[in-house]
Amino acid sequence: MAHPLTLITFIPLIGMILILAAPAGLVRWYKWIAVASAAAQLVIAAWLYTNFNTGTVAMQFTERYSWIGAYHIYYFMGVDGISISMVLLTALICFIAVFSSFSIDRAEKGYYALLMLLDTGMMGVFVALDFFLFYIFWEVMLLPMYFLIGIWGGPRREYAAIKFFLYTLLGSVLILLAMLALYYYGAVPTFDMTQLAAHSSSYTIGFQRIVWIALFIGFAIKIPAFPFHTWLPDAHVEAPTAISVILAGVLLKMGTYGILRVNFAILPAATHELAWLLLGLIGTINIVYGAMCAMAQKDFKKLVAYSSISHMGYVMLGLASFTAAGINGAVLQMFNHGTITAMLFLLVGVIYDRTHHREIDGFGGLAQSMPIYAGITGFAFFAALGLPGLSAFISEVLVLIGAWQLHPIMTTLGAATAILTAGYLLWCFQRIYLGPLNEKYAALPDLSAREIFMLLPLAAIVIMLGVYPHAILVLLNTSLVHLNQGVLAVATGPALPLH
Amino acid sequence: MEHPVTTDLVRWIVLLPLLGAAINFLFGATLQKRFGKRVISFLGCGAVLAAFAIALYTLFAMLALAPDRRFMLDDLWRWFDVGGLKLDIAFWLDPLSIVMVLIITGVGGLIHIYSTDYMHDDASYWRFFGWLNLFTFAMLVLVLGDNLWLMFVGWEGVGLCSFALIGFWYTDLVNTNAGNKAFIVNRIGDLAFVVAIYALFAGLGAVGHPTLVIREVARYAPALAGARGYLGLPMVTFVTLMLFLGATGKSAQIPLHVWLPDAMAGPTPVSALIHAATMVTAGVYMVARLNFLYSMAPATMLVVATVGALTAFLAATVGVTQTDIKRVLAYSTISQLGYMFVGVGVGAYAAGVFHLMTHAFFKACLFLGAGSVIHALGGEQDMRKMGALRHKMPLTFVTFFAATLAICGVPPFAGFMSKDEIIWRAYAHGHFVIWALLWAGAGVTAFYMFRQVYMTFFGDFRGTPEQDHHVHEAPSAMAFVLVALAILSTVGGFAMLPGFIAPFAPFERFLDPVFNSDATRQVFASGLHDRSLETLFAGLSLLAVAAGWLLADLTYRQGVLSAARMSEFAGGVFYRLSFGKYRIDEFYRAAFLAPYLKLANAAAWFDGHIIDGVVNFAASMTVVGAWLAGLFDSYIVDGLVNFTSKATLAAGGRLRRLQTGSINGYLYGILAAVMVILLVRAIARV
Amino acid sequence: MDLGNFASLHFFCPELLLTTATLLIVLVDLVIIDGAYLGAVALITSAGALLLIGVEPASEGAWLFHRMIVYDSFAVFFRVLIALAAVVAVWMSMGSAEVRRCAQGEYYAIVLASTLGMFLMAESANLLMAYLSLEIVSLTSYVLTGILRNNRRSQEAALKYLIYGGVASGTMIYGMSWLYGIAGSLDFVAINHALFAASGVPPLTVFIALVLILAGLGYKVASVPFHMWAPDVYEGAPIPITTFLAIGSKAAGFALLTRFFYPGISRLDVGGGWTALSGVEWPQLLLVVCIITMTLGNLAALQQDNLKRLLAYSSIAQAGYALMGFVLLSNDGLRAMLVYLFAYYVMDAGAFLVVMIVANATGREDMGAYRGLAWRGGAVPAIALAIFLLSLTGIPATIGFIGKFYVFAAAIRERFYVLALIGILNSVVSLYYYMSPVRAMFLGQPEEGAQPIAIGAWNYSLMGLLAFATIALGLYPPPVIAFAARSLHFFAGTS
Amino acid sequence: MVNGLTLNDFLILGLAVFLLGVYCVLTRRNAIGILMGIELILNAANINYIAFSFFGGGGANYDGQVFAIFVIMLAAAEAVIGLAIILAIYQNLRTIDVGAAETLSG
Repeated sequence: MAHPLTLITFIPLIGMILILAAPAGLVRWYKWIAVASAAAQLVIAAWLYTNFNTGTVAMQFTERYSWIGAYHIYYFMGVDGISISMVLLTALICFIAVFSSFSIDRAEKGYYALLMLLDTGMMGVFVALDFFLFYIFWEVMLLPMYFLIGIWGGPRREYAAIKFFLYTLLGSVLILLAMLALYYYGAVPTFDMTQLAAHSSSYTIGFQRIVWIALFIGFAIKIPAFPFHTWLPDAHVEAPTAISVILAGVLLKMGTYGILRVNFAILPAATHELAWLLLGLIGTINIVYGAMCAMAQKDFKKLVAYSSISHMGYVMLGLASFTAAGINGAVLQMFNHGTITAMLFLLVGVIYDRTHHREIDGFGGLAQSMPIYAGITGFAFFAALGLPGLSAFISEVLVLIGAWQLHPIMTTLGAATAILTAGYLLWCFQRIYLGPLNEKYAALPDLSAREIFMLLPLAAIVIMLGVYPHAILVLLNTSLVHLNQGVLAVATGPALPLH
Repeated sequence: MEHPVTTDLVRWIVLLPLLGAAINFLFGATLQKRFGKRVISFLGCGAVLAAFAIALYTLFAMLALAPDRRFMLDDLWRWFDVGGLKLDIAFWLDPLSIVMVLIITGVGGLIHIYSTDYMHDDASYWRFFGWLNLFTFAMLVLVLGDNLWLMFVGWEGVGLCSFALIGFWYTDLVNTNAGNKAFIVNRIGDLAFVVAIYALFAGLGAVGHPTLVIREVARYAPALAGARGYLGLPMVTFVTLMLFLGATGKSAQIPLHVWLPDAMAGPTPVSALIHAATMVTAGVYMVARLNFLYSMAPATMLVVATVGALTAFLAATVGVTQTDIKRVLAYSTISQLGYMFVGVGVGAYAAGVFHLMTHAFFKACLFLGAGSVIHALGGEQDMRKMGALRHKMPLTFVTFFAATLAICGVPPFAGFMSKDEIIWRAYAHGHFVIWALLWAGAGVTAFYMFRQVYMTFFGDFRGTPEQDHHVHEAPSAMAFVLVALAILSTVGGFAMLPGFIAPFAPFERFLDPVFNSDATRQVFASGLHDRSLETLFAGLSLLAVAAGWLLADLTYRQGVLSAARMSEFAGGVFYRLSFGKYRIDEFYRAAFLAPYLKLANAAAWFDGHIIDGVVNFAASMTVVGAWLAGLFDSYIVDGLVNFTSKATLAAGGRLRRLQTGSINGYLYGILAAVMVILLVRAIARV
Repeated sequence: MDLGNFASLHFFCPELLLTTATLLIVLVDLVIIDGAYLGAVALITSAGALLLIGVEPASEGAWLFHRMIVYDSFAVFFRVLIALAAVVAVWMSMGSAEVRRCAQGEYYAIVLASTLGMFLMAESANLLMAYLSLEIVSLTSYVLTGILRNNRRSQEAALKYLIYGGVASGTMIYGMSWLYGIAGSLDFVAINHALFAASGVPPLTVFIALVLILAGLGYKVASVPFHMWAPDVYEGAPIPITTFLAIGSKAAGFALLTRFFYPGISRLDVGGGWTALSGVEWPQLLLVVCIITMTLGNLAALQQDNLKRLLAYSSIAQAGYALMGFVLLSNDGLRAMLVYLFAYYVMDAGAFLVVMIVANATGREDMGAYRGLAWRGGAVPAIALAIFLLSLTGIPATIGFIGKFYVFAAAIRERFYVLALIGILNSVVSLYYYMSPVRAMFLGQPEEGAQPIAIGAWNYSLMGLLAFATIALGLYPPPVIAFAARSLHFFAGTS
Repeated sequence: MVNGLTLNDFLILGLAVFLLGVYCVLTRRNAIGILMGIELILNAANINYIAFSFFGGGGANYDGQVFAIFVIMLAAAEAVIGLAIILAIYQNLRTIDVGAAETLSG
């Protein structure tokens, strides 16, 4: 297949143009155009998966054309171990999000067009290898999110939308400054990430520290890391179900992907020096703090949002461990968190579509009126709390076993949070699904075929990766080990000064 | 351990129950609706019994092998291979695990059959068998797991199934609370288990052999002897201690035993299978399986033995005052598990495992007998409302009585061979205090067991008339299972006769290849082997049992001593302590749960208000220009929360007022600007 | 080479076309009553001027009219930009309800005269020509601002503009007189030689003269502190004229500012950097002016309700961003400024066009008119305005981002970190007020009784063109960059 | 040379007239008064130009005087347009007080 990456990135854009061109009112057309483009993406992603060469560290399926000669900017796309899993995840989550959008009943034309633009933006971020192109896709993805939350969201949507936009824009302008600094003060003026990584030794350590921190803040807002996370609960609570699925499923991974692709590859010395403090410590705070806040939430969706913060903390801890197991576990956790949280938000959507409210204490005993729904939610909850045999367990184990050598205290805290997670999830499950049936919801219809069609593939992947994680890990291993060695090679001081 | 026989039969032992569970979960409801419950029961029991058959077949295949080569490996596929951690999904069969498999599938199968009658009129019949099958699958994975992580998958898998089965009747919140409590307390234990694995992997990695496959860990364990661990403990001690802490969670030992009594909220077959025969013994199995590590850490061995003894004695004392028939058995289980831990704790691994097997037989029989009584009395569980059931339920009475004799350790029943062996080993290995606790425990066990028998089966019926009318003997399936288990309880003991009776202990010989690491052999050898002393101590323990029996007989059958007066003994403090379960539940709630909930609420409030306010401040840096003006009125009016966005807007507002609209004002602007520029330049020049 | 009057005409065709067209319109207007097609004449003329610039003989530079006018690639760039501005202004005027009510003949004649003045500003090589062209543009702008006969707002704006402009240009001439005294000549090249002559010049006097001159140039570019007039005039004047001021006269102002401050009183070094006169700290002064302009423009716009006034403050802020390129004292900075001005031209024209369309339909310019615009038939203008506003903010895939990217890249290259950081933070703040109309249009609910917006094909086509340009040049900017790079050549030929 | 006057005398005169013009512009509330102020500023510049042209070094340097002529011409043009606008405002507001015309603000 020629130019697979350009195709996979821009098919949704073509979909958008078709939708905009389509005559008004034909909602069915918009839906099937969106489904077709998402399906095409999925097919290409599958092709990429099968043809991906797991042995080499080099970029694969690369495309490189000159774009703006004056500033050495190239239209440079490629995939390696770090980004292939994210491409697969994005294709999958977008495909499912399109189906979950069928319940949108206002201005469908605008909705599906923006959804396709968002899809292009996200896919572009993961395949772009030219920093400028990466930045363009990074911001393009920002715009449809603002409108999708702002127009089709919940009651406080305007506040949540502008807050999301301001936070992420602030982050991205810092990335812009860092990008320019890297361009001007490197050995060779270029935006090509592979070149920047190759010449990473040309930056002085002082310069590396400043740029590293600026980049970290920019990416941390997206993860979201501890002090910058307050936009996530608002954005999630107000966003429609499909957008929450995409926001949690894919957007949060861009932060950690950025840290891997830019901070780790281009500024290895600073990474080795700062990672334990900024990534490790803040990651652990994320884990514990997220779990505690989740415990006290009254709104079901906010609880899931805070659980996302907690789970992304594991990814950060994994990155800060500088071990093959840790980093592999972190990237696998990014993938697993994507699938599991997507399931959780779909399940929240099911309840919200039927009852139009999300207070946990407002329900009770739903298992009796909706047994299948309760069953699948139970499965998703146990996947979320890292039940062994399911996918999240593998990634958490790898992260913690990797992080143990360097940060035994943080690892213990991370592992201890598994108890808190079990606490708030089971307590929430009990209040909604178990106990006496709340007569108000005695007659709720169980899951529709469409809803089941969305949930089953995710459940299958969660089981499959729990039993056979090698399928994804084999993709990641070579590149991540190479990246990790790159960082360790330039390590000067001990990774953890207080050890 | 070196060159196991590769086979692909073992996988079916594990996969059959999984298949049964999958079919039950996915199609159970429809099958039950269309073809009735027979199909479900056939599927559920069939899967486990088929696994039992295959297990038997592999047992004979193993016996055919030479004693020191009885190891089978069934490697399915690569699980993951990352950074030195190369693990497969593989099942390892050796004498220890075949014993456990036989118990799980054997006793489990019987309990499945028993459940077909017990749960017969329950609507979600299919869901019950689905979870039972899934439990059997998880327990088999735990027992057959080739590496520690696969064992942990089984470890938490059984935790999940126990959560689901305890809260089986989920419509009533008490059951779901019990389920949650069980799962979370187990998870606390699992935390220690997981930390131990990380430490072990790090330790082995440091000495150059990063692996978690159990047989490789056994091979490289001696290299860990000198390694420094954490918290100031040597590595081996730290790892084994943490693993044991995990075991206390799963096997309900002090301090993590609080969940087991509440777990009685589940249906009785569940209590029998999970909270008596199989799951709770997982901790004992784990210690036995990692005997080569434990033997290298004498400090941990001492801790294991002491905790075991303490649990045995204290749980027994609590059992004495309980009135709910299942809670008595629950505390009895905790107590008997204490005995097993003492067994493995002092180095008599074979004795510990043997007691585990015999306990599975008689405790399952006791629970199922109690189940039959509850079934007969339409769900009544309070012993004070029972009595004189021996006439109406002779078979249940006989099997219950046989199992009671077994648990008290009356020869020739199974309990005598296994429990007394442990009591003797405790003394033989020089732990006099532990021996004393166990010895006293044996007496108390006898007391509460016979108290239960007399209150339930003797005296006059204290229940309601229609209960009396409704009482009936156990239906055929339940009766068959009770009889089978009673026979096993009586005959089972002969598999390993105590030394002073006869040198006939095939069970011990069978398990020797598993416990043959030189550290284990060295610990085992260090104990006394004096035949005459052994007979003396057997007599002593029989004496304690007789005393207990007599006391129970006097108070509950003949009514010579009144139970009430005994409870006021020493101001009733002992009674209140025992009945209140030593207030441990309340202590945990006050010490850990309440403060944590308060902390969580504080975190959520902190997140919503302070972080939002402060971060907004940092995010909108526009304050620089209008700091003073904006600060003054907005701070007074709005307070910290929306301070920054207000300050920004105020800045804009203030600048607008400069635009007065009068042309003279504008012209002043030019003049002022020129003056300021010249002034600044003059100052800068100077 | 130094051409005489007649020889220079050869390079002066566009300006000649404009002059003849102005006179033609005035004459025709006297004869014919109904001047509907006069707009078309003006449009053809400005388009023709644009074509003529393209067709002109390529030459590396020449003095025209005995060194009054300089013809070089820098002048060509601005003449193209100004001609484009004229085309847009006239095109908008023909579609504007306000302009239809006033005398067509006078209106279009003065617009073309103003365009001519701007052309001359871009190519003046002499203090006198600079003043003359600046006055032509100013005077024509006063009249155009006040062209709405009995509209109080327009009259008041014109008066303010006149008085402010008069004082500012008066101050400028006074400053120029001092410079003339010091340098002894009005010609930029001669002034440059005199200033950099070995004997040296009194720095304080030169600085005062520059500050006074800056009053005039600053007023034209509407940079702080000479911006007071802009919000009121932008709000008062008819929208096409406001647009013409915002994109045309501001561009001409930048041309004159650059030609005066760079080839005029500083010297080009070999490495592409410029050195200013020692002791005359005008670069530091302009740096401060630039920072205040950006920040004040953005801050003041935060709470505007009238869209024209919001765009007025926004254009002040945009001038600040363009100044960022200007104060770096390097060719890179100037190239970035040129790219930014071109980007600013496209997006600002578009934004004002949509404001005009809404004003035509509803007669209102406040935020209320935009509430729920997207949902009551105005989806296309709503999307177009969103694109222009996002481009003004600097969101990628738009030409605004390319402009901002270059200006920040140049700032970082010259190690002006603080300036780059302030610029970046300003663009984040600007997001808030640029998003308020977008929020009103998309997220708000339409007020009851609000009728759908009707857009004539005439305005629709221009809007489509500008929106397409914003996105297309944003995605593929090399043509703009090449054009800016080529046109940074100041002719200071000796012969 | 001209009966004892030097360049500085003219520059001082020019500066004086300039400051008067600025003062007049700032204080007058009457639009026409402001226009007069502007005229004063322009003429101050003229004085400077002619002085520099006359006393300038080197040969006959008439640039200054040419500039002065143009300034006079443009001042006239400006006055015409100014008065026209003020007339228009007078018809609307019946006053030419600059203070009255302050609707545009904020």
